[in-house]
Amino acid sequence: MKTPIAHKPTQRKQQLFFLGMFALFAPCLAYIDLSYTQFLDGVARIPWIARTFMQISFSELPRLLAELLSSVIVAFLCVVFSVVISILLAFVMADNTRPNRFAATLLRVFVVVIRTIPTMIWVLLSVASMGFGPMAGVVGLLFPTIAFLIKVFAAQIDESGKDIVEAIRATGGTWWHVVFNGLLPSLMTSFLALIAFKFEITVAETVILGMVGAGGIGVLLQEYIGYYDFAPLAMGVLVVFITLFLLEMITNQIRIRLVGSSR
Amino acid sequence: ACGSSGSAPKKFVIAYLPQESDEKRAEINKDFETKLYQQLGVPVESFKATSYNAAIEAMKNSKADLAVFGPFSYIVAVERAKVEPIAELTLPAMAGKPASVIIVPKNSPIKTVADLKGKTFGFVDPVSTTGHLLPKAVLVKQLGITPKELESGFFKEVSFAGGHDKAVLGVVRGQYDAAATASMIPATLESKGLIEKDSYRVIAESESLPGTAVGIRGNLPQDVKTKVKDFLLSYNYPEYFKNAFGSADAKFIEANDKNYVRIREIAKSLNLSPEDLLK
Amino acid sequence: MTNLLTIRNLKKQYSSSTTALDIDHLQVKEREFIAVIGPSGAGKSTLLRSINRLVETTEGSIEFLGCRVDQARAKELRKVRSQIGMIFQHYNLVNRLSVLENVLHGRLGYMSSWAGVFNRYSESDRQEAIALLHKVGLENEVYKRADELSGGQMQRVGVCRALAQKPQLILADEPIASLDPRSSTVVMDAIHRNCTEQGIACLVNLHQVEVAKRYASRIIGIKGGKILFDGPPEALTEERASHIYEGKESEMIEQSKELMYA
Amino acid sequence: MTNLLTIRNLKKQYSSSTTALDIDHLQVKEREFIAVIGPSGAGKSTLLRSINRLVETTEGSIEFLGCRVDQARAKELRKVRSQIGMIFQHYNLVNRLSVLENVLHGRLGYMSSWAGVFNRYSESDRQEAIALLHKVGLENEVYKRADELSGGQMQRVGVCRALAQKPQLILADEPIASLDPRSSTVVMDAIHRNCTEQGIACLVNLHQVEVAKRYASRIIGIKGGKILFDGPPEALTEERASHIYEGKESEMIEQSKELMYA
Amino acid sequence: MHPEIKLKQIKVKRRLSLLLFLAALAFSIWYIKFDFMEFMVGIPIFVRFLVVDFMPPNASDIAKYMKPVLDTLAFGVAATVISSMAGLLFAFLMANNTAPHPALRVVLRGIVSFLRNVPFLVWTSILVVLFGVGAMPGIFSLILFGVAFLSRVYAESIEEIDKHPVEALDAAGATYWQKLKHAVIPQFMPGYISWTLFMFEITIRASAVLGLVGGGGIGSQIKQTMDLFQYSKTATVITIMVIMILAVEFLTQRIRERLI
Ligand SMILES: Nc1ncnc2c1ncn2[C@@H]1O[C@H](COP(=O)(O)OP(=O)(O)OP(=O)(O)O)[C@@H](O)[C@H]1O
Ligand SMILES: Nc1ncnc2c1ncn2[C@@H]1O[C@H](COP(=O)(O)OP(=O)(O)OP(=O)(O)O)[C@@H](O)[C@H]1O
Ligand SMILES: [Mg+2]
Ligand SMILES: [Mg+2]
Repeated sequence: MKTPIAHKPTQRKQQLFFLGMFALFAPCLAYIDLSYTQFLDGVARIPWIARTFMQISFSELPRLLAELLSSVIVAFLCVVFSVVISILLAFVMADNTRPNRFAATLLRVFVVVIRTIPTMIWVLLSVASMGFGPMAGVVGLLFPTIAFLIKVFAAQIDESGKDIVEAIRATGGTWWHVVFNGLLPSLMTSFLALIAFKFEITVAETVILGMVGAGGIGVLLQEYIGYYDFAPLAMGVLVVFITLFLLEMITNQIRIRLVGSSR
Repeated sequence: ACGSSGSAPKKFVIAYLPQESDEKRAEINKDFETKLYQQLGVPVESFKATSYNAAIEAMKNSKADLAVFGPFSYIVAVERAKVEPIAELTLPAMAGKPASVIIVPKNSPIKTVADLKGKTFGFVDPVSTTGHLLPKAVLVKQLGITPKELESGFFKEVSFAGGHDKAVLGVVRGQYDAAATASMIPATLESKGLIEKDSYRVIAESESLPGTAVGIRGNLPQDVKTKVKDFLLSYNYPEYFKNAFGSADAKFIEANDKNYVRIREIAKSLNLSPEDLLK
Repeated sequence: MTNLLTIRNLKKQYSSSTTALDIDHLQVKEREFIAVIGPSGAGKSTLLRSINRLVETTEGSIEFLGCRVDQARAKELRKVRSQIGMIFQHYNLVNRLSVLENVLHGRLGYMSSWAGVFNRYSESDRQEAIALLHKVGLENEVYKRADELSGGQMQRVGVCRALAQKPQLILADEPIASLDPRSSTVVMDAIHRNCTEQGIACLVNLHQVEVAKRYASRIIGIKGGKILFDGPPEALTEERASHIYEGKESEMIEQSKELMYA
Repeated sequence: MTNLLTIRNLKKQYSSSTTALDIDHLQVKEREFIAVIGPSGAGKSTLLRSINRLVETTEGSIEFLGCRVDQARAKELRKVRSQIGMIFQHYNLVNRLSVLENVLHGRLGYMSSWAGVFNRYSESDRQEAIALLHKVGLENEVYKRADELSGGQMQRVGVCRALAQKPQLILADEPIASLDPRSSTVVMDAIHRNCTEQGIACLVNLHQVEVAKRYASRIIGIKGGKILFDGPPEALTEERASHIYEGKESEMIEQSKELMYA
Repeated sequence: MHPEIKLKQIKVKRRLSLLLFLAALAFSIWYIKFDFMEFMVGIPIFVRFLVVDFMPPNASDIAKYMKPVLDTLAFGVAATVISSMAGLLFAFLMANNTAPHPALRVVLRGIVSFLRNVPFLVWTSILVVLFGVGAMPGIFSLILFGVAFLSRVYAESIEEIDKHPVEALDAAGATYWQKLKHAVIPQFMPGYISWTLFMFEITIRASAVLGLVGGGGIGSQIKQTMDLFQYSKTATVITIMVIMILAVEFLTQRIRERLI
């Protein structure tokens, strides 16, 4: 036996993690029961599908762009409405500004539950209740977006500490003064950065909204997929990729400008 | 979208449901909307719904006024959203042909439906007429067993593929021993190059279906209903039918709810009647 | 001279085990300039914050100009607070607003929620705020953003904010603890001069006994939440001062020992 | 005594405008303990890092034990580096590994890639590493995690890592700049004692002239990348030392002025 | 610049941004024919739908939902483990302090960005064509998504590690692999564990969505019950899903606290 060299607790924890990971992995893989031949057959078809995708077609571009615009607009409106609603609620929920403990706790529970249900399910539900179209998209997205914003805004408010709250309180200012004269001005930039970040995510979400029935470019993608029209699908995928990529770059820049970090 | 029940709507919204039989729809021809607009005097909009319950809920909530249904979704819509039949769309090309088929891979040992015992089977979707209702009825009839028996223990495993194309792909790619689908789907996929020629074999066919139902929101004012009905029955622009329903010689004819009695029977026998679902 | 503030049997417990503050009787008269000294954790901040109820007290009464602060309802409390200015160790300015806006925050206590939110400060408020800034030597900083200032300048803004309230009493919680000696002098001068000129009473927490002696008309020494000394600066002998800080020093020696062996 | 290191006409430019280092000639002999002093930005770090090529030089030659470091290929360079230990201002330990593993990193230069990756340190390496740790007073810290140590302890681990290399030369870049006086002494003692005992030459960058004088057998003064002084500690008069730091001090005065008026 | 003038300029800038924003808002409302009345009516309809049609949850089929739950968890584990392995490889090739070649780095970043920015529901559909139906296309699209996500965040964690210890190993004559093993990986470990656990949370959510487009798991139960208008059953399924997700989040949080 050689002299041991490692820091035992750290080493053991890491080993435990990997052990647990693979101990779970093996039975899960067995349970899912993936077929080897299915896999090989599928892989063999990759060159064929790649070739099909190469026949990219521009004929659908105008339609794609028009629908893309409405996807982006749905995201935009949704974020705008959500910001309006969530900003005040965030101050109700944050520990250092909550006017009432009970309301804050209630809100917290709501936010957790709403956030736990994936966005797509919300949209599916709103589509089922309101019918198709961008309106259902906006309403469906509203809930998870509001919950997300309340959460991150409140975290940001908590982080800003008690200093300003106390300063305004000490002058005899009201809750509204604390929020609007004290905290909002100092939190504005970080809020804007968060909003930009959420907008980026929301656009990515609205792009696929159409796939569960709300409007936008997703409807077209779903249609191409449904009819196996790979040429326009390739174009659609490209359009989506370029849009989301550019958006990511832009919002990153905005965030760096506003708060000096990309995340 | 629309005013409350009884009053004249401010705009008229048409929903096209996902058709089980349709070819690719290019942008639906605006001619139909324009002419209907001239008839009604209010703006006409149309939507393609991706799920039929969204369309039905929309009609229930007065957010859509007219919809082109599949047979099963029509009988559900009548029940859930108080939809009234107003016309029927006939596709002469489809008349008298089997609506759905049960297929197996080309070189499968399965020859008859009886051979399906203990195999894996793929339906399309629980609410699909041609991908679930009709084929199930075929199986029940040809095997001479009850739906209950069919569901419990006849097959090794039953899955819902989530789409006609997926059911066919499941058979051809080897995940299902057999699957049910609308009758023209395999040929379509073949022509797209997604499956090889002759990679499947049909072992059973269903009866044919009545035409596609066109339903209108029941609580619209009577004069609107009449206007729309007159318009539909006189409408004859082949380009529209070609784009919207894949067949230029399709046309709207007088509605006849009796045509759907058979579907109702089938649904009832399979415990999928609207009353069962909406209870 | 009339009484501004009367504290009786005041107790504050953060947790059931420790009593942070335990004061039998304390009166503050008009125009007094009182320095509160004591070791860290003595309860100085707790005392000041109890007075305008930034912390809720556990028992006892606090009476400010005839109003029971400890029992006041929201509206009364707001009124009391608007009459008491407060200066903080870390200035507590809103960084992204202009210096002038920060000073004008001192007027919020006199405005409706609505008027405050929409910045409807009266023209005379604005002029007075600017005048205050001139008085403390910030005439060139009026429209700068608060975070562009140095610490000493920020604290002078804090002083102006308190003065803008036209208060009867100013509470200053270690206003110079984060400042270099030079800025400390400037800030303490500004507080002292303005309070004296305008007849404002002042309670100021200080760490440095010399500074307390230089400015105060009365010194209160606190330790363990109790008042150990209360009298004119002259009465605070070396011995008495070191008594107040006693436990503290031995503690500091302990700490530096730990550091050495670390 | 033989020459370990010979530097000729060494130039280093980070950008075209400024020359960070410009040394005509510098020799280091066996067993020399050389302190390099000079103001901030003089080029001390650049000099040390050029020697084991952590920075690439712009022109000139560096010869270590007959090998041209500046022209060495990857494999030669690895060999040279394994013979030169290095000690860093911020210790540069791997925080989440044990103290012992950090010391054993000094052996990696002598092992195949493979053996190193799989921790195949020989038993004698392990024993020697532990012995080194005992020698610097870390016998109780062998199996602690590096981030559990104090600064002085961390630097002693850094020293052990360098010694584990059994080097001919140790480069130490301000090894005590982040330490309190007590720990500084412990660390400098450890470096000096071990180098002397094992006959290792040492080049150590230092900020404090007194420390340099106490330990070094030779002192090199650098300013603006050039050697201004090179001789025994006795020859470094007050005047000469202040000449080396001259520009720097006036600069510091400038800075503090700015602070005053800020 | 005089502060007063600067203040004015900021004010003008603010006004302009506000104006721009309002213009964008107006355009948006016009472009998608956003009807505010419809919107205001829509929200109560939605809420009523959730309350009237969904309540009370019908738990009669609860045994039937256990298999989809298991499926979802198994999908999550398998996809997370596989994508964490692939992501690890990509990340080391991508991070600027460990990449063996800058060109490779750029190419990989491009690929990963492409994988990430094409919606994974689109990938699922393409994978169905390749592999047919069943678990495979769903799992593979989760993996594609996971690899894209993890290789990016792993690479960022690797880039964030303290470079000083790496330099120390350099100075001791260590090779590339030795530096990786002894300086990079130990420091990257907390980031790796934390992100991998996070990935597990995401895959659980994602596989719920996957079911909506026929990918199996708990999501397909949502779709099926809704298609059959059995909304009270949908409520049960959603409740089960919420509990599952919260449980997973709770668990990963515990593990994270313990291990890091
Ligand atoms: N929010 C709090 N929660 C719990 N205990 C507190 C809190 N604030 C203060 N204390 C405790 O109350 C006691 C008095 O604290 P206080 O801050 O009033 O002292 P201080 O004299 O202002 O000290 P310093 O000079 O450090 O500011 C201390 O023991 C402190 O630990
Ligand atoms: N990576 C770099 N890029 C550009 N310039 C550098 C870099 N490193 C050092 N320099 C410059 O080279 C010159 C010498 O720097 P060096 O770090 O060698 O000085 P030093 O004597 O070690 O200073 P200190 O005592 O502050 O560590 C300085 O002018 C410095 O600004
Ligand atoms: Mg205090
Ligand atoms: Mg240096």
